[in-house]
Amino acid sequence: MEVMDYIEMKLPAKPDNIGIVRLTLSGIASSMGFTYEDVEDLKIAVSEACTNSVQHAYDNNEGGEVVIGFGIYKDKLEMMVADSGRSFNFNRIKAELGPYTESSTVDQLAVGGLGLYLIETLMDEVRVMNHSGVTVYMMKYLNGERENYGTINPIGKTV
Amino acid sequence: MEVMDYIEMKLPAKPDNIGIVRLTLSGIASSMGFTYEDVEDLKIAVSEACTNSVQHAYDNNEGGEVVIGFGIYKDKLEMMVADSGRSFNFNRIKAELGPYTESSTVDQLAVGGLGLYLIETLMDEVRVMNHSGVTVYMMKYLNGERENYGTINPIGKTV
Amino acid sequence: MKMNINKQYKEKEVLVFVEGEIDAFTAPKLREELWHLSEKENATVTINLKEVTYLDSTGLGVFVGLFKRLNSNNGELKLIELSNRLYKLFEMTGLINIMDICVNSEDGGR
Amino acid sequence: MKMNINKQYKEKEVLVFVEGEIDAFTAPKLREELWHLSEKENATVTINLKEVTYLDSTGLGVFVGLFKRLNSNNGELKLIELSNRLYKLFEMTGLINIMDICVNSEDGGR
Ligand SMILES: Nc1ncnc2c1ncn2[C@@H]1O[C@H](COP(=O)(O)OP(=O)(O)O)[C@@H](O)[C@H]1O
Ligand SMILES: Nc1ncnc2c1ncn2[C@@H]1O[C@H](COP(=O)(O)OP(=O)(O)O)[C@@H](O)[C@H]1O
Repeated sequence: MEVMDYIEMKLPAKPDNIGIVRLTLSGIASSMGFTYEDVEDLKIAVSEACTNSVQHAYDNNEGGEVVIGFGIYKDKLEMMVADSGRSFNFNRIKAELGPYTESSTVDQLAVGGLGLYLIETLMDEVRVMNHSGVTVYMMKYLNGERENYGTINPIGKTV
Repeated sequence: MEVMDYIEMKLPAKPDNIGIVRLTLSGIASSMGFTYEDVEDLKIAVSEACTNSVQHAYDNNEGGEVVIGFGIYKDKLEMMVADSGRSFNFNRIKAELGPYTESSTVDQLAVGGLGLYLIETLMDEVRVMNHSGVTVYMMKYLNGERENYGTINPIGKTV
Repeated sequence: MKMNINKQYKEKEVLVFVEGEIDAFTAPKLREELWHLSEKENATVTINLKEVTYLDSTGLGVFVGLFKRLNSNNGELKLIELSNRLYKLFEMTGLINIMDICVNSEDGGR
Repeated sequence: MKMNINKQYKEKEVLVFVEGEIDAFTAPKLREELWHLSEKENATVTINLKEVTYLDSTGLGVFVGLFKRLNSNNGELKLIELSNRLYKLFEMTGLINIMDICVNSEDGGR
Protein backbone atom coordinates (compact mmCIF):
# COMPACT_ATOMS: atom_id res chain seq x y z
CA MET A 1 0.00 0.00 0.00
CA GLU A 2 1.28 3.43 -0.90
CA VAL A 3 1.85 5.86 1.93
CA MET A 4 -0.81 8.50 2.17
CA ASP A 5 -2.32 11.01 4.52
CA TYR A 6 -6.05 10.88 4.82
CA ILE A 7 -8.19 13.87 5.73
CA GLU A 8 -11.93 13.57 6.07
CA MET A 9 -14.70 16.15 6.40
CA LYS A 10 -18.32 15.56 7.23
CA LEU A 11 -20.87 18.32 6.90
CA PRO A 12 -24.55 19.08 6.38
CA ALA A 13 -25.63 18.84 2.74
CA LYS A 14 -26.32 22.53 2.30
CA PRO A 15 -25.14 24.91 -0.40
CA ASP A 16 -23.82 27.22 2.32
CA ASN A 17 -21.08 24.74 3.15
CA ILE A 18 -19.56 24.16 -0.27
CA GLY A 19 -17.34 27.22 0.06
CA ILE A 20 -15.87 25.76 3.25
CA VAL A 21 -14.97 22.56 1.42
CA ARG A 22 -13.25 24.64 -1.25
CA LEU A 23 -11.19 26.46 1.36
CA THR A 24 -10.12 23.22 3.01
CA LEU A 25 -9.26 21.69 -0.32
CA SER A 26 -7.25 24.73 -1.39
CA GLY A 27 -5.22 24.45 1.81
CA ILE A 28 -4.54 20.79 1.15
CA ALA A 29 -3.78 21.18 -2.55
CA SER A 30 -1.58 24.27 -2.11
CA SER A 31 0.52 22.65 0.58
CA MET A 32 0.94 19.62 -1.70
CA GLY A 33 2.43 21.94 -4.31
CA PHE A 34 -0.34 22.07 -6.90
CA THR A 35 -0.18 25.13 -9.16
CA TYR A 36 -2.73 27.93 -8.89
CA GLU A 37 -4.49 26.66 -12.03
CA ASP A 38 -4.67 23.11 -10.71
CA VAL A 39 -5.95 24.25 -7.33
CA GLU A 40 -8.71 26.16 -9.12
CA ASP A 41 -9.56 23.07 -11.19
CA LEU A 42 -9.71 20.93 -8.05
CA LYS A 43 -11.97 23.49 -6.40
CA ILE A 44 -14.44 23.24 -9.27
CA ALA A 45 -14.36 19.43 -9.27
CA VAL A 46 -15.01 19.07 -5.55
CA SER A 47 -17.67 21.79 -5.63
CA GLU A 48 -19.51 20.10 -8.49
CA ALA A 49 -19.58 16.82 -6.62
CA CYS A 50 -20.79 18.51 -3.44
CA THR A 51 -23.39 20.50 -5.37
CA ASN A 52 -24.78 17.27 -6.80
CA SER A 53 -25.01 15.74 -3.36
CA VAL A 54 -26.77 18.81 -2.05
CA GLN A 55 -29.16 19.14 -5.00
CA HIS A 56 -29.88 15.61 -6.11
CA ALA A 57 -29.24 13.31 -3.22
CA TYR A 58 -31.37 15.01 -0.64
CA ASP A 59 -34.65 16.79 -0.83
CA ASN A 60 -34.19 20.31 0.43
CA ASN A 61 -33.27 20.59 4.10
CA GLU A 62 -33.70 16.95 4.84
CA GLY A 63 -30.76 16.92 7.19
CA GLY A 64 -28.53 14.82 4.94
CA GLU A 65 -24.77 14.82 5.23
CA VAL A 66 -21.92 14.89 2.75
CA VAL A 67 -18.62 13.22 3.50
CA ILE A 68 -15.49 14.31 1.66
CA GLY A 69 -12.31 12.26 1.84
CA PHE A 70 -8.92 13.55 0.70
CA GLY A 71 -6.23 10.96 0.01
CA ILE A 72 -2.92 12.81 -0.10
CA TYR A 73 -0.02 11.12 -1.85
CA LYS A 74 3.38 12.34 -2.89
CA ASP A 75 2.32 12.59 -6.52
CA LYS A 76 -1.45 12.85 -6.53
CA LEU A 77 -4.59 13.89 -4.69
CA GLU A 78 -7.60 11.64 -4.46
CA MET A 79 -10.97 13.02 -3.45
CA MET A 80 -14.14 11.13 -2.66
CA VAL A 81 -17.47 12.83 -2.19
CA ALA A 82 -20.29 10.69 -0.83
CA ASP A 83 -23.79 11.63 0.13
CA SER A 84 -24.55 8.62 2.25
CA GLY A 85 -23.29 10.58 5.23
CA ARG A 86 -21.10 7.73 6.39
CA SER A 87 -17.36 7.74 6.92
CA PHE A 88 -15.26 6.18 4.22
CA ASN A 89 -13.19 3.11 4.43
CA PHE A 90 -11.21 4.90 1.78
CA ASN A 91 -9.16 2.00 0.53
CA ARG A 92 -12.02 -0.47 0.57
CA ILE A 93 -14.20 1.88 -1.43
CA LYS A 94 -11.38 2.48 -3.88
CA ALA A 95 -11.05 -1.27 -4.36
CA GLU A 96 -14.78 -1.54 -5.02
CA LEU A 97 -14.61 1.07 -7.73
CA GLY A 98 -13.25 -1.44 -10.21
CA PRO A 99 -11.13 -0.72 -13.27
CA TYR A 100 -11.11 2.75 -14.76
CA THR A 101 -12.27 1.67 -18.21
CA GLU A 102 -15.61 0.56 -16.88
CA SER A 103 -16.60 4.05 -15.82
CA SER A 104 -19.89 3.81 -17.65
CA THR A 105 -21.69 4.83 -14.48
CA VAL A 106 -20.59 8.38 -15.20
CA ASP A 107 -22.37 8.43 -18.55
CA GLN A 108 -25.30 6.77 -16.93
CA LEU A 109 -25.65 9.61 -14.47
CA ALA A 110 -24.83 12.48 -16.79
CA VAL A 111 -28.26 13.23 -18.11
CA GLY A 112 -28.33 16.94 -18.58
CA GLY A 113 -25.99 19.08 -16.62
CA LEU A 114 -22.44 20.31 -16.92
CA GLY A 115 -21.32 19.27 -13.46
CA LEU A 116 -20.10 15.76 -14.11
CA TYR A 117 -18.72 16.86 -17.47
CA LEU A 118 -16.55 19.48 -15.78
CA ILE A 119 -15.37 16.97 -13.20
CA GLU A 120 -14.35 14.54 -15.91
CA THR A 121 -12.61 17.23 -17.93
CA LEU A 122 -10.69 18.73 -15.03
CA MET A 123 -9.56 15.58 -13.23
CA ASP A 124 -7.21 12.82 -14.34
CA GLU A 125 -9.44 9.99 -13.22
CA VAL A 126 -13.11 9.95 -12.25
CA ARG A 127 -15.35 7.12 -11.14
CA VAL A 128 -18.88 7.13 -9.84
CA MET A 129 -20.32 4.50 -7.54
CA ASN A 130 -24.02 4.25 -7.21
CA HIS A 131 -25.09 2.05 -4.35
CA SER A 132 -26.40 3.35 -1.04
CA GLY A 133 -25.99 6.94 -2.17
CA VAL A 134 -23.64 8.26 -4.82
CA THR A 135 -19.89 8.31 -4.28
CA VAL A 136 -17.74 10.27 -6.72
CA TYR A 137 -14.06 9.36 -6.81
CA MET A 138 -11.72 11.91 -8.39
CA MET A 139 -7.98 11.91 -8.78
CA LYS A 140 -5.48 14.45 -10.03
CA TYR A 141 -1.74 14.04 -10.47
CA LEU A 142 0.59 16.64 -9.07
CA ASN A 143 2.58 17.16 -12.23
CA GLY A 144 -0.30 17.35 -14.61
CA GLU A 145 -0.04 14.03 -16.46
CA ARG A 146 -2.92 15.09 -18.62
CA GLU A 147 -3.21 16.73 -22.00
CA ASN A 148 -4.62 20.21 -22.47
CA TYR A 149 -8.10 20.67 -23.83
CA GLY A 150 -7.59 22.96 -26.81
CA THR A 151 -5.30 25.94 -26.76
CA ILE A 152 -5.86 28.69 -24.28
CA ASN A 153 -4.52 31.99 -25.52
CA PRO A 154 -2.54 34.11 -23.10
CA ILE A 155 -5.25 36.70 -22.73
CA GLY A 156 -4.68 39.44 -20.20
CA LYS A 157 -7.30 40.29 -17.62
CA THR A 158 -7.43 43.92 -18.70
CA VAL A 159 -5.31 46.02 -21.01
CA MET B 1 -32.14 21.03 21.60
CA GLU B 2 -30.88 24.13 19.86
CA VAL B 3 -30.56 23.96 16.10
CA MET B 4 -27.03 23.66 14.93
CA ASP B 5 -24.96 22.63 11.97
CA TYR B 6 -22.19 20.22 12.70
CA ILE B 7 -19.00 19.99 10.66
CA GLU B 8 -16.33 17.45 11.48
CA MET B 9 -12.76 16.99 10.28
CA LYS B 10 -10.47 14.07 10.89
CA LEU B 11 -6.81 14.25 10.00
CA PRO B 12 -3.38 12.84 10.80
CA ALA B 13 -1.82 14.36 13.91
CA LYS B 14 0.98 16.18 12.10
CA PRO B 15 2.07 19.80 12.35
CA ASP B 16 1.72 20.08 8.56
CA ASN B 17 -2.05 19.84 8.85
CA ILE B 18 -2.76 22.55 11.40
CA GLY B 19 -2.79 25.24 8.72
CA ILE B 20 -5.53 23.33 6.90
CA VAL B 21 -7.66 23.31 10.05
CA ARG B 22 -7.17 27.07 10.34
CA LEU B 23 -8.36 27.58 6.77
CA THR B 24 -11.46 25.47 7.30
CA LEU B 25 -12.22 27.26 10.54
CA SER B 26 -11.78 30.67 8.97
CA GLY B 27 -14.28 29.71 6.28
CA ILE B 28 -16.76 28.59 8.89
CA ALA B 29 -16.26 31.55 11.22
CA SER B 30 -16.30 34.16 8.45
CA SER B 31 -19.52 32.85 6.97
CA MET B 32 -21.05 32.93 10.44
CA GLY B 33 -20.25 36.62 10.59
CA PHE B 34 -17.40 36.71 13.10
CA THR B 35 -15.23 39.82 12.83
CA TYR B 36 -11.69 39.65 11.50
CA GLU B 37 -10.30 39.92 15.03
CA ASP B 38 -12.52 37.12 16.31
CA VAL B 39 -11.65 34.88 13.38
CA GLU B 40 -7.98 35.40 14.17
CA ASP B 41 -8.62 34.58 17.84
CA LEU B 42 -10.48 31.41 16.87
CA LYS B 43 -7.63 30.41 14.58
CA ILE B 44 -5.17 30.64 17.46
CA ALA B 45 -7.43 28.69 19.81
CA VAL B 46 -8.01 25.80 17.42
CA SER B 47 -4.34 25.74 16.42
CA GLU B 48 -3.19 25.58 20.03
CA ALA B 49 -5.49 22.65 20.71
CA CYS B 50 -4.32 20.85 17.58
CA THR B 51 -0.68 21.59 18.39
CA ASN B 52 -1.13 19.98 21.79
CA SER B 53 -2.65 16.89 20.24
CA VAL B 54 0.21 16.68 17.77
CA GLN B 55 2.96 17.31 20.31
CA HIS B 56 1.75 15.74 23.52
CA ALA B 57 -0.76 13.09 22.65
CA TYR B 58 1.27 11.14 20.17
CA ASP B 59 4.91 10.31 19.98
CA ASN B 60 6.29 11.63 16.73
CA ASN B 61 4.85 10.03 13.61
CA GLU B 62 2.91 7.40 15.43
CA GLY B 63 0.04 7.63 13.01
CA GLY B 64 -2.39 9.20 15.46
CA GLU B 65 -5.39 11.19 14.37
CA VAL B 66 -6.99 14.43 15.50
CA VAL B 67 -10.72 14.99 15.20
CA ILE B 68 -12.09 18.52 15.15
CA GLY B 69 -15.80 19.17 15.54
CA PHE B 70 -17.43 22.51 14.79
CA GLY B 71 -20.86 23.16 16.26
CA ILE B 72 -22.35 26.11 14.41
CA TYR B 73 -25.18 27.98 16.09
CA LYS B 74 -26.90 31.24 15.30
CA ASP B 75 -25.05 33.03 18.10
CA LYS B 76 -21.95 31.00 18.84
CA LEU B 77 -19.34 28.59 17.55
CA GLU B 78 -18.33 25.50 19.50
CA MET B 79 -15.14 23.65 18.69
CA MET B 80 -13.95 20.33 20.02
CA VAL B 81 -10.49 19.00 19.40
CA ALA B 82 -9.84 15.39 20.39
CA ASP B 83 -6.79 13.27 19.93
CA SER B 84 -8.45 9.93 20.39
CA GLY B 85 -8.99 9.82 16.66
CA ARG B 86 -12.62 8.86 17.04
CA SER B 87 -15.66 10.70 15.76
CA PHE B 88 -17.56 12.80 18.24
CA ASN B 89 -21.00 12.23 19.49
CA PHE B 90 -20.89 15.98 19.88
CA ASN B 91 -23.87 16.42 22.14
CA ARG B 92 -23.08 13.44 24.34
CA ILE B 93 -19.54 14.66 24.87
CA LYS B 94 -20.81 18.14 25.65
CA ALA B 95 -23.12 16.67 28.27
CA GLU B 96 -20.22 14.77 29.81
CA LEU B 97 -18.17 17.94 30.14
CA GLY B 98 -20.08 18.97 33.23
CA PRO B 99 -20.61 22.47 34.57
CA TYR B 100 -18.29 25.25 33.49
CA THR B 101 -17.19 26.18 37.00
CA GLU B 102 -15.53 22.82 37.50
CA SER B 103 -13.01 23.40 34.76
CA SER B 104 -10.13 22.56 37.05
CA THR B 105 -8.87 20.06 34.48
CA VAL B 106 -7.51 23.00 32.55
CA ASP B 107 -5.31 24.09 35.43
CA GLN B 108 -4.35 20.50 35.97
CA LEU B 109 -3.01 20.27 32.44
CA ALA B 110 -1.44 23.69 32.21
CA VAL B 111 2.00 22.93 33.51
CA GLY B 112 4.33 25.10 31.54
CA GLY B 113 3.20 26.37 28.23
CA LEU B 114 1.22 29.24 26.87
CA GLY B 115 -1.09 27.20 24.67
CA LEU B 116 -3.92 26.47 27.08
CA TYR B 117 -3.55 29.94 28.57
CA LEU B 118 -4.15 31.51 25.15
CA ILE B 119 -7.13 29.25 24.52
CA GLU B 120 -8.67 30.27 27.81
CA THR B 121 -8.02 33.94 27.22
CA LEU B 122 -9.33 34.03 23.67
CA MET B 123 -12.45 31.91 24.04
CA ASP B 124 -15.62 32.52 26.02
CA GLU B 125 -15.78 29.04 27.49
CA VAL B 126 -13.18 26.29 27.65
CA ARG B 127 -13.31 22.82 29.13
CA VAL B 128 -10.86 19.96 28.98
CA MET B 129 -11.80 16.33 29.26
CA ASN B 130 -9.11 13.86 30.05
CA HIS B 131 -10.24 10.29 29.54
CA SER B 132 -9.26 8.14 26.55
CA GLY B 133 -7.24 10.97 25.08
CA VAL B 134 -7.68 14.68 25.67
CA THR B 135 -10.72 16.54 24.35
CA VAL B 136 -10.68 20.33 24.43
CA TYR B 137 -14.05 22.03 24.19
CA MET B 138 -14.03 25.72 23.22
CA MET B 139 -16.87 28.13 22.64
CA LYS B 140 -17.05 31.68 21.39
CA TYR B 141 -20.11 33.92 21.10
CA LEU B 142 -20.74 35.75 17.88
CA ASN B 143 -21.23 39.14 19.44
CA GLY B 144 -18.29 39.05 21.79
CA GLU B 145 -19.97 38.65 25.19
CA ARG B 146 -16.58 38.90 26.78
CA GLU B 147 -14.60 41.70 28.31
CA ASN B 148 -11.40 43.03 26.80
CA TYR B 149 -8.09 42.15 28.32
CA GLY B 150 -6.49 45.52 28.98
CA THR B 151 -6.58 48.38 26.54
CA ILE B 152 -5.14 47.92 23.14
CA ASN B 153 -3.97 51.17 21.66
CA PRO B 154 -4.85 51.90 18.07
CA ILE B 155 -1.33 51.38 16.85
CA GLY B 156 -0.79 51.52 13.09
CA LYS B 157 1.14 48.82 11.31
CA THR B 158 3.57 51.36 9.92
CA VAL B 159 3.64 55.13 9.90
CA MET C 1 -18.42 33.27 0.78
CA LYS C 2 -19.65 36.51 -0.65
CA MET C 3 -21.09 37.77 -3.90
CA ASN C 4 -21.96 41.36 -4.73
CA ILE C 5 -24.05 42.60 -7.62
CA ASN C 6 -24.14 46.15 -8.94
CA LYS C 7 -26.38 47.32 -11.80
CA GLN C 8 -26.13 50.42 -13.98
CA TYR C 9 -29.19 51.20 -16.12
CA LYS C 10 -28.83 53.16 -19.40
CA GLU C 11 -31.98 53.21 -21.58
CA LYS C 12 -32.37 49.74 -23.06
CA GLU C 13 -28.98 48.65 -21.74
CA VAL C 14 -27.99 47.38 -18.35
CA LEU C 15 -24.44 46.96 -17.18
CA VAL C 16 -24.06 44.48 -14.33
CA PHE C 17 -20.97 44.07 -12.21
CA VAL C 18 -20.64 40.80 -10.33
CA GLU C 19 -18.03 40.35 -7.62
CA GLY C 20 -17.00 37.29 -5.64
CA GLU C 21 -17.78 33.59 -5.80
CA ILE C 22 -20.63 32.16 -7.86
CA ASP C 23 -21.52 28.66 -6.68
CA ALA C 24 -24.56 26.63 -5.61
CA PHE C 25 -25.00 28.97 -2.65
CA THR C 26 -24.81 32.31 -4.45
CA ALA C 27 -26.11 31.31 -7.94
CA PRO C 28 -29.80 31.41 -6.93
CA LYS C 29 -29.35 34.99 -5.69
CA LEU C 30 -27.63 35.91 -8.95
CA ARG C 31 -30.41 34.32 -11.01
CA GLU C 32 -33.00 36.22 -9.05
CA GLU C 33 -31.19 39.52 -9.53
CA LEU C 34 -30.75 39.01 -13.28
CA TRP C 35 -34.01 37.36 -14.22
CA HIS C 36 -36.20 40.44 -14.44
CA LEU C 37 -33.66 42.08 -16.76
CA SER C 38 -34.54 39.52 -19.43
CA GLU C 39 -38.27 40.17 -19.42
CA LYS C 40 -38.28 43.23 -21.68
CA GLU C 41 -38.08 43.09 -25.47
CA ASN C 42 -34.78 44.09 -27.10
CA ALA C 43 -32.89 44.44 -23.84
CA THR C 44 -29.12 44.42 -23.86
CA VAL C 45 -27.53 43.03 -20.72
CA THR C 46 -23.78 43.30 -20.29
CA ILE C 47 -22.24 41.46 -17.37
CA ASN C 48 -18.75 42.37 -16.23
CA LEU C 49 -17.16 39.30 -14.66
CA LYS C 50 -13.76 40.80 -13.93
CA GLU C 51 -14.11 40.44 -10.17
CA VAL C 52 -15.63 36.96 -10.17
CA THR C 53 -13.14 34.81 -8.29
CA TYR C 54 -14.95 31.49 -8.61
CA LEU C 55 -17.44 30.06 -11.09
CA ASP C 56 -18.75 26.55 -11.72
CA SER C 57 -21.65 24.85 -13.50
CA THR C 58 -24.21 26.49 -11.25
CA GLY C 59 -23.07 29.93 -12.42
CA LEU C 60 -22.78 28.83 -16.05
CA GLY C 61 -26.36 27.60 -15.74
CA VAL C 62 -27.50 31.06 -14.68
CA PHE C 63 -25.83 32.71 -17.68
CA VAL C 64 -27.15 30.11 -20.13
CA GLY C 65 -30.68 30.55 -18.79
CA LEU C 66 -30.44 34.32 -19.08
CA PHE C 67 -28.94 34.04 -22.57
CA LYS C 68 -31.79 31.84 -23.80
CA ARG C 69 -34.47 34.08 -22.42
CA LEU C 70 -32.92 37.29 -23.71
CA ASN C 71 -32.52 35.72 -27.14
CA SER C 72 -36.15 34.67 -27.27
CA ASN C 73 -37.10 38.26 -26.41
CA ASN C 74 -34.84 39.66 -29.17
CA GLY C 75 -32.41 40.86 -26.54
CA GLU C 76 -28.70 40.36 -26.16
CA LEU C 77 -26.37 39.06 -23.44
CA LYS C 78 -22.73 40.08 -23.34
CA LEU C 79 -20.22 38.72 -20.87
CA ILE C 80 -17.15 40.88 -20.59
CA GLU C 81 -13.73 41.10 -18.92
CA LEU C 82 -13.45 37.39 -18.20
CA SER C 83 -10.29 36.30 -16.43
CA ASN C 84 -8.25 33.49 -17.97
CA ARG C 85 -9.84 31.11 -15.48
CA LEU C 86 -13.38 32.01 -16.43
CA TYR C 87 -12.55 32.06 -20.12
CA LYS C 88 -11.22 28.53 -19.79
CA LEU C 89 -14.54 27.39 -18.30
CA PHE C 90 -16.60 28.86 -21.14
CA GLU C 91 -14.15 27.30 -23.57
CA MET C 92 -14.26 23.84 -21.99
CA THR C 93 -18.02 23.81 -22.06
CA GLY C 94 -18.26 25.08 -25.63
CA LEU C 95 -20.28 28.10 -24.53
CA ILE C 96 -17.63 30.33 -26.07
CA ASN C 97 -18.99 29.36 -29.51
CA ILE C 98 -22.58 30.18 -28.67
CA MET C 99 -22.52 33.19 -26.41
CA ASP C 100 -21.09 36.69 -26.80
CA ILE C 101 -18.06 36.48 -24.55
CA CYS C 102 -14.98 38.60 -24.38
CA VAL C 103 -12.05 39.03 -22.11
CA ASN C 104 -11.45 42.70 -22.68
CA SER C 105 -13.74 45.68 -22.22
CA GLU C 106 -11.86 47.75 -24.84
CA ASP C 107 -13.51 45.68 -27.57
CA GLY C 108 -16.85 47.07 -26.50
CA GLY C 109 -18.02 43.69 -25.35
CA ARG C 110 -17.38 41.83 -28.62
CA MET D 1 1.35 27.38 4.68
CA LYS D 2 4.53 29.25 4.02
CA MET D 3 7.17 31.08 5.98
CA ASN D 4 10.13 32.98 4.56
CA ILE D 5 13.16 34.22 6.44
CA ASN D 6 15.60 36.85 5.23
CA LYS D 7 18.70 37.97 7.17
CA GLN D 8 20.79 41.10 6.79
CA TYR D 9 24.14 41.11 8.62
CA LYS D 10 25.76 44.38 9.74
CA GLU D 11 28.78 44.00 12.08
CA LYS D 12 27.43 42.85 15.44
CA GLU D 13 23.85 43.38 14.34
CA VAL D 14 21.53 41.15 12.39
CA LEU D 15 18.24 42.26 10.93
CA VAL D 16 15.84 39.39 10.28
CA PHE D 17 12.68 39.65 8.20
CA VAL D 18 10.10 36.95 8.77
CA GLU D 19 7.16 36.53 6.43
CA GLY D 20 4.11 34.28 6.59
CA GLU D 21 2.61 31.98 9.21
CA ILE D 22 4.50 30.87 12.32
CA ASP D 23 2.89 27.77 13.84
CA ALA D 24 3.84 24.28 15.01
CA PHE D 25 4.84 23.41 11.46
CA THR D 26 7.05 26.40 10.68
CA ALA D 27 8.31 27.30 14.20
CA PRO D 28 11.00 24.57 14.25
CA LYS D 29 12.44 25.96 11.00
CA LEU D 30 12.40 29.46 12.45
CA ARG D 31 14.14 28.32 15.64
CA GLU D 32 16.80 26.58 13.60
CA GLU D 33 17.39 29.68 11.48
CA LEU D 34 17.65 32.00 14.49
CA TRP D 35 19.48 29.84 16.99
CA HIS D 36 23.02 30.32 15.75
CA LEU D 37 22.52 34.10 15.86
CA SER D 38 22.34 33.90 19.64
CA GLU D 39 25.63 32.08 20.11
CA LYS D 40 27.97 35.09 19.89
CA GLU D 41 28.61 37.49 22.75
CA ASN D 42 27.00 40.95 22.55
CA ALA D 43 24.96 40.18 19.47
CA THR D 44 21.99 42.38 18.60
CA VAL D 45 19.21 40.60 16.75
CA THR D 46 16.33 42.66 15.38
CA ILE D 47 13.38 40.76 13.99
CA ASN D 48 10.92 42.54 11.74
CA LEU D 49 7.53 40.88 12.10
CA LYS D 50 5.57 43.17 9.81
CA GLU D 51 4.75 40.42 7.32
CA VAL D 52 3.92 37.72 9.85
CA THR D 53 0.28 36.86 9.20
CA TYR D 54 -0.16 34.27 11.94
CA LEU D 55 1.55 33.63 15.28
CA ASP D 56 0.70 31.42 18.23
CA SER D 57 2.40 29.97 21.31
CA THR D 58 4.83 27.93 19.22
CA GLY D 59 6.20 31.14 17.70
CA LEU D 60 6.17 32.98 21.00
CA GLY D 61 8.20 30.08 22.39
CA VAL D 62 10.85 30.57 19.72
CA PHE D 63 11.19 34.27 20.52
CA VAL D 64 11.29 33.65 24.28
CA GLY D 65 14.00 31.03 23.84
CA LEU D 66 16.04 33.31 21.64
CA PHE D 67 15.55 36.22 24.06
CA LYS D 68 16.79 34.17 27.02
CA ARG D 69 19.86 32.94 25.23
CA LEU D 70 20.80 36.33 23.82
CA ASN D 71 20.40 37.86 27.27
CA SER D 72 22.66 35.29 28.88
CA ASN D 73 25.29 36.11 26.23
CA ASN D 74 24.97 39.87 26.86
CA GLY D 75 23.13 40.26 23.61
CA GLU D 76 19.86 41.91 22.73
CA LEU D 77 16.66 40.89 20.99
CA LYS D 78 14.37 43.47 19.41
CA LEU D 79 11.05 42.67 17.83
CA ILE D 80 9.84 45.41 15.54
CA GLU D 81 6.91 46.46 13.34
CA LEU D 82 4.37 44.22 15.03
CA SER D 83 0.84 44.36 13.66
CA ASN D 84 -2.01 45.02 16.07
CA ARG D 85 -2.74 41.31 16.09
CA LEU D 86 0.78 40.33 17.07
CA TYR D 87 1.03 43.15 19.59
CA LYS D 88 -2.13 41.84 21.23
CA LEU D 89 -0.56 38.40 21.61
CA PHE D 90 2.57 39.76 23.30
CA GLU D 91 0.34 41.86 25.49
CA MET D 92 -1.96 39.02 26.52
CA THR D 93 0.98 36.85 27.46
CA GLY D 94 2.74 39.61 29.39
CA LEU D 95 5.81 39.33 27.17
CA ILE D 96 5.39 43.00 26.31
CA ASN D 97 6.72 43.84 29.79
CA ILE D 98 9.79 41.67 29.51
CA MET D 99 10.94 41.89 25.96
CA ASP D 100 11.95 44.77 23.72
CA ILE D 101 8.93 45.04 21.46
CA CYS D 102 7.73 47.83 19.27
CA VAL D 103 5.15 48.33 16.61
CA ASN D 104 6.94 50.98 14.63
CA SER D 105 10.34 50.93 13.00
CA GLU D 106 10.69 54.74 13.21
CA ASP D 107 11.41 54.41 16.91
CA GLY D 108 14.54 52.49 16.03
CA GLY D 109 13.20 49.34 17.59
CA ARG D 110 12.35 50.79 21.01
N1 LIG E 1 -24.93 12.79 -5.81
C1 LIG E 1 -25.93 12.51 -6.70
N2 LIG E 1 -27.07 11.90 -6.29
C2 LIG E 1 -28.07 11.63 -7.16
N3 LIG E 1 -28.02 11.92 -8.48
C3 LIG E 1 -26.91 12.53 -8.96
C4 LIG E 1 -25.82 12.85 -8.10
N4 LIG E 1 -24.87 13.44 -8.86
C5 LIG E 1 -25.35 13.50 -10.10
N5 LIG E 1 -26.59 12.94 -10.17
C6 LIG E 1 -27.43 12.81 -11.42
O1 LIG E 1 -26.61 13.08 -12.56
C7 LIG E 1 -27.16 14.15 -13.32
C8 LIG E 1 -26.06 14.96 -13.97
O2 LIG E 1 -25.36 15.71 -13.01
P1 LIG E 1 -24.53 16.99 -13.44
O3 LIG E 1 -23.69 16.64 -14.61
O4 LIG E 1 -23.80 17.47 -12.26
O5 LIG E 1 -25.58 18.04 -13.93
P2 LIG E 1 -26.77 18.76 -13.13
O6 LIG E 1 -26.47 18.61 -11.68
O7 LIG E 1 -26.69 20.16 -13.60
O8 LIG E 1 -28.03 18.07 -13.57
C9 LIG E 1 -28.02 14.92 -12.36
O9 LIG E 1 -29.05 15.62 -12.99
C10 LIG E 1 -28.56 13.83 -11.44
O10 LIG E 1 -29.68 13.20 -12.02
N1 LIG F 1 -3.82 16.92 23.90
C1 LIG F 1 -3.00 16.75 24.96
N2 LIG F 1 -2.56 15.52 25.31
C2 LIG F 1 -1.74 15.34 26.35
N3 LIG F 1 -1.30 16.35 27.13
C3 LIG F 1 -1.68 17.59 26.86
C4 LIG F 1 -2.55 17.87 25.77
N4 LIG F 1 -2.79 19.20 25.74
C5 LIG F 1 -2.07 19.73 26.75
N5 LIG F 1 -1.41 18.77 27.44
C6 LIG F 1 -0.54 19.00 28.63
O1 LIG F 1 -0.76 20.31 29.11
C7 LIG F 1 0.47 21.04 29.13
C8 LIG F 1 0.24 22.51 28.87
O2 LIG F 1 -0.11 22.71 27.52
P1 LIG F 1 0.07 24.12 26.85
O3 LIG F 1 -0.50 25.15 27.74
O4 LIG F 1 -0.49 24.06 25.48
O5 LIG F 1 1.62 24.36 26.79
P2 LIG F 1 2.79 23.57 26.03
O6 LIG F 1 2.14 22.75 24.98
O7 LIG F 1 3.65 24.64 25.48
O8 LIG F 1 3.48 22.75 27.08
C9 LIG F 1 1.36 20.35 28.15
O9 LIG F 1 2.72 20.52 28.42
C10 LIG F 1 0.93 18.89 28.28
O10 LIG F 1 1.59 18.27 29.34
